[in-house]
Amino acid sequence: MVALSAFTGDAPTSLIQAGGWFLEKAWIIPALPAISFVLILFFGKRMKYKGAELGIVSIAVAFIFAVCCAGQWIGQVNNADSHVEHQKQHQEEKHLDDSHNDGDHHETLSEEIQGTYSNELELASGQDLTVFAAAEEDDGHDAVGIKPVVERFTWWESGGRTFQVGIMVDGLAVMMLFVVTAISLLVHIYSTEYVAGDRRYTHYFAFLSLFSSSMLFFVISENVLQAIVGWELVGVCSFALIGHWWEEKPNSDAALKAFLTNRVGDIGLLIGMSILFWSAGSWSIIEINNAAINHEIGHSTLLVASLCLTAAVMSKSGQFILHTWLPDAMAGPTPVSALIHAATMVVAGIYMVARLYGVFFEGYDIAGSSFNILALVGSVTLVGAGLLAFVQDDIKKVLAYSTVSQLGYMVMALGVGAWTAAVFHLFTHAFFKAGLFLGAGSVSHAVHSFDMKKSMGGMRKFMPTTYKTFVVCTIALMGLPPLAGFWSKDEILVGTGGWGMFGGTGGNGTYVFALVMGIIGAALTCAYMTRVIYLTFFGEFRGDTHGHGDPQESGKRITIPLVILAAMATGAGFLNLPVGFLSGSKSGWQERFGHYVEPVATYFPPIAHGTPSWSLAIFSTVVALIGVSAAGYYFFIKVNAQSPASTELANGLTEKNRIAKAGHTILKQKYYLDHLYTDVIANGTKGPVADAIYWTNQKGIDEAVNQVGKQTARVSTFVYEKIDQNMVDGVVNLSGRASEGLGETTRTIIQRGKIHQYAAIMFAATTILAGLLIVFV
Amino acid sequence: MISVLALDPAWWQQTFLIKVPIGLLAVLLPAGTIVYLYLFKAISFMQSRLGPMEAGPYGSMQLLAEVGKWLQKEDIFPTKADKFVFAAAPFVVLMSTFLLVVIIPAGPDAIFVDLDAGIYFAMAVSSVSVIGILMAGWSSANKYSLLGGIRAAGQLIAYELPLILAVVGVVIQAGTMNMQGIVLAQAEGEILGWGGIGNPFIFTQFIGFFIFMVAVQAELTQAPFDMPVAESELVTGYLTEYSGIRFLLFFIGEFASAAVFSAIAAVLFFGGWYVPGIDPTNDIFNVIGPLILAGKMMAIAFLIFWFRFTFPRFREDQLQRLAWKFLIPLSLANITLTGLLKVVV
Amino acid sequence: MVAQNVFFGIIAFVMICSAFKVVTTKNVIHAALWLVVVLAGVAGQFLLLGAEFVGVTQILVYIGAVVVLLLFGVMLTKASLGEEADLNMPNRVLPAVIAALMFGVMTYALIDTFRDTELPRESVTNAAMVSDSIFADYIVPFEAVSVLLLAALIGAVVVARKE
Amino acid sequence: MLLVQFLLLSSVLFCIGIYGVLARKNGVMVLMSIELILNAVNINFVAFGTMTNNIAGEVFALFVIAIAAAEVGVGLAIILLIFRNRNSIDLSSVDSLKG
Repeated sequence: MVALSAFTGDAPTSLIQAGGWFLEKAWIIPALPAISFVLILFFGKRMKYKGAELGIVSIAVAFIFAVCCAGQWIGQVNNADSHVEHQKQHQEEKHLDDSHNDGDHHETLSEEIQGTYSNELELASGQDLTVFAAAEEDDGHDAVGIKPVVERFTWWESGGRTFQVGIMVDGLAVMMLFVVTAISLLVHIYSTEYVAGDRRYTHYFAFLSLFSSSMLFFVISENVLQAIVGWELVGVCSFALIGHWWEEKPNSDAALKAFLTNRVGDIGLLIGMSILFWSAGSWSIIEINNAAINHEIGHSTLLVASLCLTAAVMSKSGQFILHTWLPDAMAGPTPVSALIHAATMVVAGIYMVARLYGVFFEGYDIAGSSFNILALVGSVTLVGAGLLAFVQDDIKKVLAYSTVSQLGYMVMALGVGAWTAAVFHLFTHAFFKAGLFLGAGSVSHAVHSFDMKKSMGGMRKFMPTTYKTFVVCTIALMGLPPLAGFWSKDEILVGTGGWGMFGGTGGNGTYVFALVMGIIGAALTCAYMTRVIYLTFFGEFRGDTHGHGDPQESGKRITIPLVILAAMATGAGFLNLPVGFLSGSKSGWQERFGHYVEPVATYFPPIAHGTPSWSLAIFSTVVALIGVSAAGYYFFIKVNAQSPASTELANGLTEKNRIAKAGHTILKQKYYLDHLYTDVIANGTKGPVADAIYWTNQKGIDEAVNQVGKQTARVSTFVYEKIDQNMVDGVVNLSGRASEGLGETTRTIIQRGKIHQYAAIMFAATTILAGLLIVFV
Repeated sequence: MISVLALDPAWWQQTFLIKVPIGLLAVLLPAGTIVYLYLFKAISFMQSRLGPMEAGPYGSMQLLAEVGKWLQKEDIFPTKADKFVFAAAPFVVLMSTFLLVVIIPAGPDAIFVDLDAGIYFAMAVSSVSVIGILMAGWSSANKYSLLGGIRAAGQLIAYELPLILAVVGVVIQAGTMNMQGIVLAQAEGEILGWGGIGNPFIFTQFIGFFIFMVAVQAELTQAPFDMPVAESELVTGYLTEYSGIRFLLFFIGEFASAAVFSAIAAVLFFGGWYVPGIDPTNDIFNVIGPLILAGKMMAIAFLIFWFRFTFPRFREDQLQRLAWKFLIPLSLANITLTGLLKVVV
Repeated sequence: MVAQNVFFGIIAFVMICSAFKVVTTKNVIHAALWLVVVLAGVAGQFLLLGAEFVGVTQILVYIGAVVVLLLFGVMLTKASLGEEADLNMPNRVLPAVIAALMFGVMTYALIDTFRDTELPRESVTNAAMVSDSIFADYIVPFEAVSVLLLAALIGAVVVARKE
Repeated sequence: MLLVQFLLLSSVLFCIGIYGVLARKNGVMVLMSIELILNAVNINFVAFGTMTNNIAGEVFALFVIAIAAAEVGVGLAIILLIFRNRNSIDLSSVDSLKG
């Protein structure tokens, strides 16, 4: 059973222009929190709830707008569908004998006409809904899609050059608008209780608003210039929010680290975007994608641009080796972490790749390949971060590494061509990761610490709601059916096309390595999350409440967002049930997400979709269960048996086995990446390299000059003493003095650190050279 | 300017026989009027005391008496002073004022030089006076003078920014930096589609006008911004060592500057030589224009002196804070708003 | 055209004399004041060349800001009246020789190349043309300059502030 | 007007500036000499721009003016710092390569 949508870049696509008030006015969505930012800044302190109400109202209205946008978008797609139906009927009339036939015939037809496809395509009966229109007519109606809503305003026009700003709203943007506003709204509500009484309460809400606004601005930007602005704004806001409690040094350090690490990638972003601009001749995302897909840009140019942009993704989305800022960013308030990790900052990189997918798809030759940088970075991050999560005692850090790992999934999915899967994973991940962070925040709110080993344990008795929601979100993260994570993760694994080596699924290529890493990552995720659950909610309470009695469940404003997020984590997966699930044929409730989100337009590359495979789903679930049971056995049975208050076995593997211990140390030191950055690179430049240059200067150049001088002087002395005796005094004296003088001059004039002399030599040399040029040329 | 420089010899005669005397008159006459009317009469009235009344009718000859007094006083040079710089300083200040007069239009043709970048030129030459003040303060060989000079320079630099930024709003709205262009833009403008009184920019640029007037007040080192010449602390600052004719020159420079800046404000915000009801191309404006401009100028100058007599002196830090933390951000906001409205409307 | 050549001659003469004073005077403040004369002369030359906007900018930025800044800096550190020792390098012959040589080379080259090139008579540019050019062709350098100014602003504050 | 008269004026200023840079010890004086050099360059820019009827000359003169302003700001800040540390702005005494 196959679900494919495909069309070729060069085939004309009949597009239906989408419209609708909310879609055309989507700029209102980022504008609302932006306005609220200004208002909070100016009037927040004087308001009854210190400005929080402004933030909540604005983001709530934005959320409603986003929902309306989504509604209109879905309506538009359905319109297009009926258009396709109509077209199909028309075709069926033409090919009467085919009308009730299915599969085979479509297949042959499509193979006939779509022979240019590089991928093997199949069309199953009844699949035309996602395919929009199988190419059956020669009059150009190859596919029917929906044009994104693009509104452009001229920003300024001068001397014949126009700079435009605008919005571009399509399924992807609508999905992101929904996610960002939804998570942001919940975070806002949660924050009113979580940071209540903070010394910069108003300031906090102002920046929360600006943060949401910049991300929304980034999401709907029409051209890459705007996207860069949004991207940087997000970075600035994250700096302000991570360093919210800047009075403590580690917090401001973390903020700086996040900011500076992101600068590294931003260089890549700027270079990459410039390359794209100069080669495509436009800032417009659509035009850049079109140019890339239609091979108007050379392949190597695209490759370089993709590599530069990948650097940006690595820093912004916390991919290995630039991920180090992300766990440190936990210094910020927990709701901010939830916002950063679920919906805004870190997914900006993923979103950027998804937006410019044409560039990456062509640049990396994703189709038909089995290796590329994006997939490699993603899969390495996925496993590397998963391992790191094991040795963290700070619950937020575990979740941070988990985010890094899940982002690895998304990057990997984009790398292997599973665009829809990546975006879908972004969607589901937003809910359960926000739920986990907010849950962790709720626990820490009760015990005033993030340390699982020292301050938590047995929390399920004290905080039942938090416990239940946390477990639900955890299961979703683990990817166990039927919660959200399962569906999206499984789709990514399918999309690698690697399973095809053993059974056959049609993906864009055969990325076996990615598949293997993905499965290992799934097992790791299960294991470390089991550890978190045990350490936090089971065993005995190890914390100290300083005489305040037992920890208390958090208030309604914290638990209600948790419940909502847990519900979403449960249900979100059903939005994109694979075709073939519970039903042999495609029906109206399968692949809904992909259907509405994935663009069918010229600016989107012709990706192929893998076939869902029962065997892979069962296999990955089994692997996940193995992960859960291994960790479960270790913690729930062995550790618990040792003592309910203990957090690890007294004489565990890391104590007994040298290799395991070494591995543990490496993990504890985070692969020594921070050491590499600060000690080796930074201090190296500061210390040894500078010293070496200084030494070269002092010993090498100065010494050489000195030696020239001294030797000349010595030679002249020799000349003076030995030969002078036998020669006419006057002549020899003169020559001796002259050479001594020369030696002195060389020694003293050329290098003494006197800038005047340097300048004099420079100008004199210039003059002489210029004079020579004039005379001889 | 180049076209002026390129004129045939008749131009020399024209310049020295007509323009220079008129220019002198244009500087001295308003300065004298302002001193008499506001410094002598209005201040006395406001402070409930008697003003000059003995010399001439209503004391109108008092001004001449004062000038005579200053002229006959000895022109003292401090022993250690840097003679040349000390002597030149008041002329530099006065020169800046004279150069300002050059670009103020008093009628469609009644203008000394119709520069394309007129108001920009005005802002540029008004900044030259800072050098004169620094020269005066340094060359006096007196710690109070030096302090006063540095304070004055700091103040002038700080308030020059809001001054220029306030003008930018007008320039954006008029679409030109030419002074005549600004007058015509106001004369031919319309308020919400009604062109009855043109569109004096005071209605749209009232924030700019406010900033401009505050900055002018500071540029003139008049109370409440008279920290650099504070008698009680700095013994009148950079003016301490000056006497006789050179003090008079500074004095004239200050009041002439007040007049000139009022005239610039009148051009920028109140339509300059234009009055509603007459076609702006009408030649009659060459005759009545100067009078209209003078009337508007005196009205604005009254504001300057009203403030001078009313407000107590700012402290140095308050003064700097007002410029950098209030006026400059406000003027930037004004520019942004003006630019937006210019594009949108 | 005669008037312009006369003006050029007067202004150039004053400028060269003042420039000599700038590099030879024994008093820092005097040097700065002579510099004002040179800068004003340069503004005058710009006007002669028809570059009105640049000329006015020259006055605004150089005389109104740069020199004031220099004077300010000197007066804040030390501004002694009268002659100052220790302003010059001990050896002033070599610089003079280098400068003279350079002048000789340049004069020869310039006269040799542009002996009779006339400047166009009417080539007055106005502010609108300059701004059109800046905001269309040179928008990127313009933005770069604005970033540079910001960097210089921050840099100067960081360097000069007291700990 | 001849082009060469402006160029010669500019070269005179330039050489005087170079003499100043080389012969002056005081940091502020060196800065002033650099201003002379920059102005000489500006005259060249504008003169050549006028000759070729190209606005670019003026535009770059404006850029030079802006950059000169920045340069003086930073330069003075550095000199102020040197003065604070060494109580003198004698550039010939600032010759140690190691801060």
